[in-house]
Amino acid sequence: MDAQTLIAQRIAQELRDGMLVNLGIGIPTLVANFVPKGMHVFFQSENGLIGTGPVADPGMALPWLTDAGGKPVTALPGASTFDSAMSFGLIRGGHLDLTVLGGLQVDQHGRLANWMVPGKMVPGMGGAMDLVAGAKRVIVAMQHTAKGRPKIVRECSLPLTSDRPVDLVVTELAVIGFPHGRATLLETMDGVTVEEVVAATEGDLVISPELSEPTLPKATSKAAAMTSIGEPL
Amino acid sequence: MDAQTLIAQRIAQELRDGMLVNLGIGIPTLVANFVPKGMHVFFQSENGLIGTGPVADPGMALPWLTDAGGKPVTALPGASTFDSAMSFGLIRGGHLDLTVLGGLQVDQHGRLANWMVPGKMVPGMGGAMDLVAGAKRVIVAMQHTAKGRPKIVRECSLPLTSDRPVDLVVTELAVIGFPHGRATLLETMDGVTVEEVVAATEGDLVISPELSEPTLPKATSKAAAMTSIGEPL
Amino acid sequence: MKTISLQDAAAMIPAGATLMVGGFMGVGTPEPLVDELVRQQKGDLTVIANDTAAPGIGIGKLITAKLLRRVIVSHIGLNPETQKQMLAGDLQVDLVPQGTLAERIRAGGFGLGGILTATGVGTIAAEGKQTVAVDGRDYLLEPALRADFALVHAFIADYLGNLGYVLTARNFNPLMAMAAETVVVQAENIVPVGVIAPDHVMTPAPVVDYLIAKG
Amino acid sequence: MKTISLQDAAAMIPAGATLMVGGFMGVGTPEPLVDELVRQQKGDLTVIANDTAAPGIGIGKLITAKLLRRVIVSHIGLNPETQKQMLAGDLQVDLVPQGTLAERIRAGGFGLGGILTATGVGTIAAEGKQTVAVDGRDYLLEPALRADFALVHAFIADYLGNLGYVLTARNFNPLMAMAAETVVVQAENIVPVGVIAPDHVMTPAPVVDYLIAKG
Repeated sequence: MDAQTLIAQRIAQELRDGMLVNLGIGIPTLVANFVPKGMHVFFQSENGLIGTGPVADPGMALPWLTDAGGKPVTALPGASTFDSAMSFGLIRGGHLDLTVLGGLQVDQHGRLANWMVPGKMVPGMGGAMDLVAGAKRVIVAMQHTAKGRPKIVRECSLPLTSDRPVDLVVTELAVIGFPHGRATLLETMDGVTVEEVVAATEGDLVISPELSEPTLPKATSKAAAMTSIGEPL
Repeated sequence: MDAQTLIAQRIAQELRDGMLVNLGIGIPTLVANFVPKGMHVFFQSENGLIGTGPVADPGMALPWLTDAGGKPVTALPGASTFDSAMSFGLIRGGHLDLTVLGGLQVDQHGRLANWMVPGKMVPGMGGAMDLVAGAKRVIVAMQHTAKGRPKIVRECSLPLTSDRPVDLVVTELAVIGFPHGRATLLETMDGVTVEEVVAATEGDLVISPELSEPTLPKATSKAAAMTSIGEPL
Repeated sequence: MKTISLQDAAAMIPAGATLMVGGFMGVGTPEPLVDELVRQQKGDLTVIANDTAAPGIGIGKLITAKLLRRVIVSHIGLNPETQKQMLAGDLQVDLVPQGTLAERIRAGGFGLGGILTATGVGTIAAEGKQTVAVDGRDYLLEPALRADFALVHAFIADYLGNLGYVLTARNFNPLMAMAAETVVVQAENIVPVGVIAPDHVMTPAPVVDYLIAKG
Repeated sequence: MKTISLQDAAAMIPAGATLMVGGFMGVGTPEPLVDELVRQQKGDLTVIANDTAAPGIGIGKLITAKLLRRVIVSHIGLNPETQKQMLAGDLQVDLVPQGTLAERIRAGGFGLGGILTATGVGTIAAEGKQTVAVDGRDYLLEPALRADFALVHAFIADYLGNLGYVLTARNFNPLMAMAAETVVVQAENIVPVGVIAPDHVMTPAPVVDYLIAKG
């Protein structure tokens, strides 16, 4: 299984019936492919749609029914549309149960940077700042490292998306949460050792005592006791 | 012609084609009866309707189509409905061309008190404060005096509705504006003398030099020169 | 979204709760839910609404039954009983300009801390409130409002909880449906999923918690 | 509301004007009006919009034609030409979080001085902005936005100017239709008065100044 699929599948296990969910572009979009059977999840597209369906069949696309990237999609029965103020009212007002976003960096307290690389890439924050500030739960889907360098870092060198910590980071190596504001290894992916995760992670990483009971069937438990790796916070 | 009809007819002359207008209860409501032929005016009901029509015929009333007093009305072709935030967005955002409201007192600078009599009548301000603060033009329709006492006063003894001065006060005696923040007699009603208006008015009253050219055909011009009656401001 | 009986919907609301109740002079108020609250004698309530309607109508029934401790409303003029209880000191009445009330509720539901409005500047409605200048003009800072429960009246609801309102019965309902921890809907008509066109949904299903099933 | 030709609508807009332009990645942008602005070479414009679309699409055409002095948008990532002009110093780009942008435009149209949002607190988006505490939580004070003209795309308009939008082409259009001195609408379909049900009107006629007549 490739890294992206692995990450998306694991995140899909966080879905619950009736949730309103917003998926960012890239790996997050793939999460929609792994909704458990029989579960009804509302997917919001921040350009003003709840009930986003798959891409339209050839010849059936409507130019006025698109995803946030402007690509034609379909709408499921029970869909609803609204203006941009309402769309972000849903996001900012605590109605959005979960957002899944890509990440450039996450600091050891869970703060995300994912919207710009000064001097290089300035696409604009789009809806990212609202999503992180407003969603009930924020999950970051990203590769654990980029060009061999950790993306979970002591301190973000890139501009933050929000000062509100994310809830979970899911990579091809591990699932990391931020209880009490401290990066905590909750699960390792199948065949990955704690040491490998620690080596690929910058800053402090607490090892959860519950690591022995991973929620992902294929994930491997590696440590039994709460252990702090690296310098204390 | 009774006082109320006289006032309503005069105010109707301020209507212009395409205006969005909100009428308060009482005398203001009567203005709708005197829209000039061929003119299209949008009447807003602040409970969420533009295009309010007359009362429904017997047996045709719908309990969910009402005016701001909760009475069943009809809707004209081209009507639109909206929620209360939108209704007051139209009012507060400068989209409402004209509001006509009743008044308890208006001070010599044009500031209106029309929503409460401390210790006696506390109905709540409803939409009055938003209407006066937000409408492009505010006209007060009221009797010139109450129990023999002037309602245009040096200073309001009753709580103000807004610190924004109204544009025009129309009574059964006169039409008074507030150019440069000073109560100014613009017109007298048919058969009314300037002296009568002055006697029934408290505070300073400037006599407009244009009083000789009343806009109401039946109104009588009484003074030709700008004269300040009462103490200087 | 779950369906619930009228009785269970009222039973879920504890005495002392803060309720937002849709409606404008009773038009667009979920009347059966109000009746059931009276029947179950749920007391000590705070109600946020446009007005207290009139005796025998909508929120007026809660007033007459003396179930309210406090109301936050823009108008009480057509309900003499409200004035009577207020003057007797039995009911706290907070009067808020109608447009400000609508925006404060919206802000609560849209995740805004509050709004800046010129309405009320220079009046007693400004007393005790922070004034903020933007581009040289003064505005009152009016904080967001939220409630424990929103009691919403809809004209049409589908099985998922998508809502549509009708004509002037819309008023505060869609705003309140966003601004409460628990949103309870009484709909005149309940229809299968897909019957309401996406563009005609006025409140999207995910914000609705309970839809009252037909008796 | 008056009808106007496409040519006259663009001619009415002076160089140097501030425009709000509806659309999200070009979806719901009044494309013929954009084309006509390019044809008439209206320059030195400021555009407030969600994004700068992509080359050859919507606002992207104004970018490519170098008609813009400044854009206030939430996203430019899919238009490399915007980035190029920005880096060359030919185009001022003010980036605003999308939800904040939507609310600032709404505030401009709804007569609010600004909004209080937690979005951007603790980030570079907060730089130079006033922070206001409400109930112990920090919010950024984001001022209202208005424009000289709003260029609005509607799916349906009646002869009076009542508007309806379709699916995801709604986005910023109804907000902008409230927030500009002059509102110009290009509608896919123009219908007689009464064809749009009152409950389905999304922008009421009185706020519309000009409806572009079919060519």
